[in-house]
Amino acid sequence: MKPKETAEHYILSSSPHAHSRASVSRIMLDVVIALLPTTAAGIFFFGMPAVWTIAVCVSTCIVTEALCRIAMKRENTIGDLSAVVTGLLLALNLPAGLPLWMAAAGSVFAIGVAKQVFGGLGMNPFNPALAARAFMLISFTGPMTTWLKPFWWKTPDAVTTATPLATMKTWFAAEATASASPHGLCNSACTGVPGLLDMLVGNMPGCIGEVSAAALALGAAYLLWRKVITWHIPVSFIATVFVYSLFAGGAPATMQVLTGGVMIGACFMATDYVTSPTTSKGKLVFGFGCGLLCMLIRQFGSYPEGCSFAILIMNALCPLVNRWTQPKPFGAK
Amino acid sequence: MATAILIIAGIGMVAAVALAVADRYLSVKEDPRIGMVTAELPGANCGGCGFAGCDGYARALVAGTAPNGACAAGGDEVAKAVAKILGVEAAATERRVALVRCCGTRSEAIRVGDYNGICDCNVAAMTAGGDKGCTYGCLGYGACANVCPKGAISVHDGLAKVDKRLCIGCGKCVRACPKHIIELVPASATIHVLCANPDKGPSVRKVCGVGCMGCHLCEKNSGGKEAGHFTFQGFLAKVNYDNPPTDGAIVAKCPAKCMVEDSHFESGH
Amino acid sequence: MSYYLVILVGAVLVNNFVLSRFLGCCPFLGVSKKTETALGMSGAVVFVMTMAAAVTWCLDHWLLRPNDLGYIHTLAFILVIAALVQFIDIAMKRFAPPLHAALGIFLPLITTNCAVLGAAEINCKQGTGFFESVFFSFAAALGFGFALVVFSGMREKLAHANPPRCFRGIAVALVTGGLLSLAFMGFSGLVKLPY
Amino acid sequence: MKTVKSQFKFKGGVHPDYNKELARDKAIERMPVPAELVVSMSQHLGAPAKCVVKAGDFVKRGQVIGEKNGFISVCVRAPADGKVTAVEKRLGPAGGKADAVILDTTAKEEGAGSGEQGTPILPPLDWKTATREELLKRVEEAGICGMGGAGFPSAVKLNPPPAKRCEYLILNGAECEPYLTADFRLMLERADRIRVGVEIMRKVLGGPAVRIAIEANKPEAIAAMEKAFADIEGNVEIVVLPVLYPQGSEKHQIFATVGRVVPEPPALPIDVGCVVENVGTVAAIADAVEKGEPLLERVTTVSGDAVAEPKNVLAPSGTKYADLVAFCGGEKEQPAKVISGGTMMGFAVSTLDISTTKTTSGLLLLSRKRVFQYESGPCINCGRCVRACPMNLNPAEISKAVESDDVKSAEDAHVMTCIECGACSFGCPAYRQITQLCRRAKASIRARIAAEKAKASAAAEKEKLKSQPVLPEGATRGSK
Repeated sequence: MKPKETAEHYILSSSPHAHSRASVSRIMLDVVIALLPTTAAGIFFFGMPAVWTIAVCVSTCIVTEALCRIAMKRENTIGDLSAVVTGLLLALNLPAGLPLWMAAAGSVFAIGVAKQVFGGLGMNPFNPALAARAFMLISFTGPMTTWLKPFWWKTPDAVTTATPLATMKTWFAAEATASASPHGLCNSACTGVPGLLDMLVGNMPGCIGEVSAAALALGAAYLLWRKVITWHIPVSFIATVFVYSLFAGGAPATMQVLTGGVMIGACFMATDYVTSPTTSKGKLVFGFGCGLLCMLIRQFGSYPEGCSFAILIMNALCPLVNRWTQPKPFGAK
Repeated sequence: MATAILIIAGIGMVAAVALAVADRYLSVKEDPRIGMVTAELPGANCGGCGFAGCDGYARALVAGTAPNGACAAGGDEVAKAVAKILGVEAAATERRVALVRCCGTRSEAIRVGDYNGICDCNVAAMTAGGDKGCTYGCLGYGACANVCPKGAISVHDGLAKVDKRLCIGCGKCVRACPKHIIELVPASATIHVLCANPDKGPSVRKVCGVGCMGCHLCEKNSGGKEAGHFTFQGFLAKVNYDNPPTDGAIVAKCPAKCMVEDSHFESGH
Repeated sequence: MSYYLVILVGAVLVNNFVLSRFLGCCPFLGVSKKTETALGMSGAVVFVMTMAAAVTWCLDHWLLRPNDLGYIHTLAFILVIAALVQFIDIAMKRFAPPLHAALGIFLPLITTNCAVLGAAEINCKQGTGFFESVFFSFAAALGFGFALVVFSGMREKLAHANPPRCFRGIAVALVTGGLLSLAFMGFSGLVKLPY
Repeated sequence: MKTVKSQFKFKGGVHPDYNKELARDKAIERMPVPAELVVSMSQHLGAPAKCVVKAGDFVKRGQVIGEKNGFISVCVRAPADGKVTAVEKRLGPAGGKADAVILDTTAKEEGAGSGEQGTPILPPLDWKTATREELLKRVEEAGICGMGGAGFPSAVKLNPPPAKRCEYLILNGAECEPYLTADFRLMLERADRIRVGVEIMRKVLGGPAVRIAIEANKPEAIAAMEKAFADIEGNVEIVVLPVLYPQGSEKHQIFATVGRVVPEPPALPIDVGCVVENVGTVAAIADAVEKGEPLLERVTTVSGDAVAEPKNVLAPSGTKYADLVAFCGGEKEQPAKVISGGTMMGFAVSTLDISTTKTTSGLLLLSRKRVFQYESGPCINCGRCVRACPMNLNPAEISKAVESDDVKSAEDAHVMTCIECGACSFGCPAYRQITQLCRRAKASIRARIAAEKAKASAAAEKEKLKSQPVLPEGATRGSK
């Protein structure tokens, strides 16, 4: 008596029945591709320690993601490449030469605590890589602020050094209290400051991925061309930093932009979809907030670099920014 | 030591007098039920109900803007007490429970399309009328289960079933079902026809192995038309719940196998 | 002027009451599901903490210290704050119904809140002047409100998230709060607070 | 008469693959009347027509078989001679069931010499001499409704309330849906009919300015319209719109052509002085007036990579999809999806045993490689849907809210303004069913509003019955 089903059914779905064929994994792949120039630059300047850090971070992130999904009894999501992006971004935000177990611990924190606890991709309130970096900065302050010199193997007697940012910090501090002329101060502090060309190509101490502004700009241009990101956040972020440092004194504005995490932060960290606003207006506000907080921390805070904290705090504010920058519907009063 | 005790006591006295005076001369008259409800609530101010403290919840309850029973800390006891104060207790009537009038599981009722969409009957029904061959039957995407406040409805094998023991007869599922096949029936009724397809027998058979064909056998076996246990709509038998049949023997005699006795109905959980 | 700015920045960002001192965690978790409620709660906290600071300062400086009774200040403060909140509640309902409608429902929640008492305690311990104390409490309450509103925005977003079963509800909120606290550590050293 | 470029660009929109080359060069072909027609009583927006025939009746081509049933409704006429074999509920393309008349067109009524060809069904009118009322009545009698998709009764549209004046008559020739070429072919082949239709409508609407909106990817159509309208008098312009989906949406077309913004529902285009009508409808109005030919057939594009010969078919409404496909050479391969309408807003159907209506603009058979599957992946907040939404909504927030059963938030995010154009889902990299989630929210909001209305009217009823004065709420308060 049982009715027989026909061999093949048509697919029933709600419209639209056309798709642009964009996909999450393709977007993530684009981010990885955009990060390749700066990865290469980092390896070029810092050598094998950079390679090891990147390898450990990426592989640990992938493994952690897989284990978390198994523990949660949910489908495996390694294929969307988001764990690769997180691992790579985290590694690029670490100093080369960091003990590898620390890099691994940071990666576990990034995926395990900052991402999968909330249910995985799309749910995390904070950028996983930055949350992990903040966690590491507080837990392993010493190793996290010990920097390899570029081409350190050529000067075996002085392998580590201070970053230009730390130097700038002393500038701010000196300016605040100094009775001597700023010019004189500059001269005394200028020993640790790289030239403009060095800052552009990345020939200065710093995190693996943040030193080469040119490579980062190349990657950002690729992302803009692929329409993975829009211009709003990077431009408003960098412009805020630039304008602020023009008026605040201290280090020159170009140096504030080109050193430290501003470039990688503005182009790759703050533009993370999940933790940034969706509307153009919201993105402009978000970028402005990141730039302002970053400079406030740089000028007044106890950490030399405020970029990651600034973005994290703006991540927290993102829902409120979103709330107050909702688009007005077409035809609404 | 004595000064300390005196001062604390003094502060207490002053505060008490001030509050007493304030309460006497400044207090605003309000619905006394708010105070009564607040007294019944646990007073933990845990905020678990989604309101700012027990007082906020009490106000919302009295204003009728909050559902009773949101206080997890107080539980059923409190909910009952609150209901008593608010006078929302319905007069004692016959308990009614929801019944899904379909028994076409995936193996019995054919599907005519590969549905690729969100799991909700209402939108599935908007997509080519749903993927079930029988356009009257349960789609099994759980719109009813989603709205059930008691978790009494579960979907198995593409078919929603109500657990009679958990159902409180609120009727939310009745309104949620896009196919309008859920109805509230007396909990005491034991025999049900689980089909809603009024089409002729052959066209029902084309899409479902357990659909009612309107053969009237159930009516005949339960004492004929005069007994009035069944009504018919098109080629579909319906139980007359004002006068439901009680003889379980007719169930086995249903050639379409769409008639069930209570046990089936309760197996939802 | 700049001294008050330092107090403000210090209490709102650097030593945030919730995120750095971990005071007032109960309403921080309890009333942060919706931004509207969080805003109301913040208003109530600002109001009560400022009032409480003024009253407890007077109590401390005019009654307890002259009688050498500093050691019972905690007890006395709780008593006075509780009575004060009740009194404000009644008076507000009578004289400012709209304000009561906005803030009133939150008042009972903070009758014996540790943040309110904590601010009074800190003032007492530091022995600061009247205006300083009141301003500090006001700033601390602003900081509390800021953290609460930010957190409520995140929790509204979390309501649409899909965490693993064991982390649902308050667990994931606590993790978020922890990460928020981590982010706020970036502000450390922004100003050198006197306390 | 002049041709201008659109001055106004709306925000959002997407660029799907148009795939129009499959059928754009195929001239309109008339299909022989199939043996069986299933004529639905609900071919338009509004109340379904009331069926006035029963099984066993013989009907003539053009005879009224369903009467207009309410203000927003149109009549249904028999598309061919035949015998009514049954009147029963049949599944329509949108998934709803409606009464349908099943006609056997092979059966001949004994004795009666079936309708002589050439005799007009309704007396032809000269639009120049006919009055406005006569013309309106004719549009209504002819059963004409918008043929672009929604099927809004044309007679209602052409007769706006006296307080509202129509300043612009906009002809929708955008045809922004992928695959569809029916309107394009119509503009090429029946430009003269469109012109007559425009003159009739202009007369009925009291002489508004005319804007003919055509997307820039149809230069032949623009040329044909330029030729047909070359010597027309009055304020007539052809507006060339940039190629962008959903350019054919009423609200967006009004903005793109005349720069006016229709407010949120329940506002209608007439509230900003505009009437928009599809080119097919305009041609049908011309036929109804000049030739006395009611709306009995329409051009439907049968296309897709699983059809042997994609064609633009002129078929009687009520033709089964299976017959249409057979007329186009059958299936080239097993289709994985069959769509009634275009790929952006059309309805997927489960069977070819469904019939065309006055609004069926296309029938697409897509093979497996043209079909994608939705996934319910998590939203990554990329903002593509926000940028794509032509209504300037935030589809990401709406979809997330609906997924967690928070319809209230979706309503606060203006989900009721959504036009379901599908631009959000089209670009979603997580392949989320955003449009469907919006539909779900809209359905439940509509249900809630209906329930509230019912409750309110019930309460009002109750209030009337109560003769006793009700104790005011404050009366019990006070004593402590």
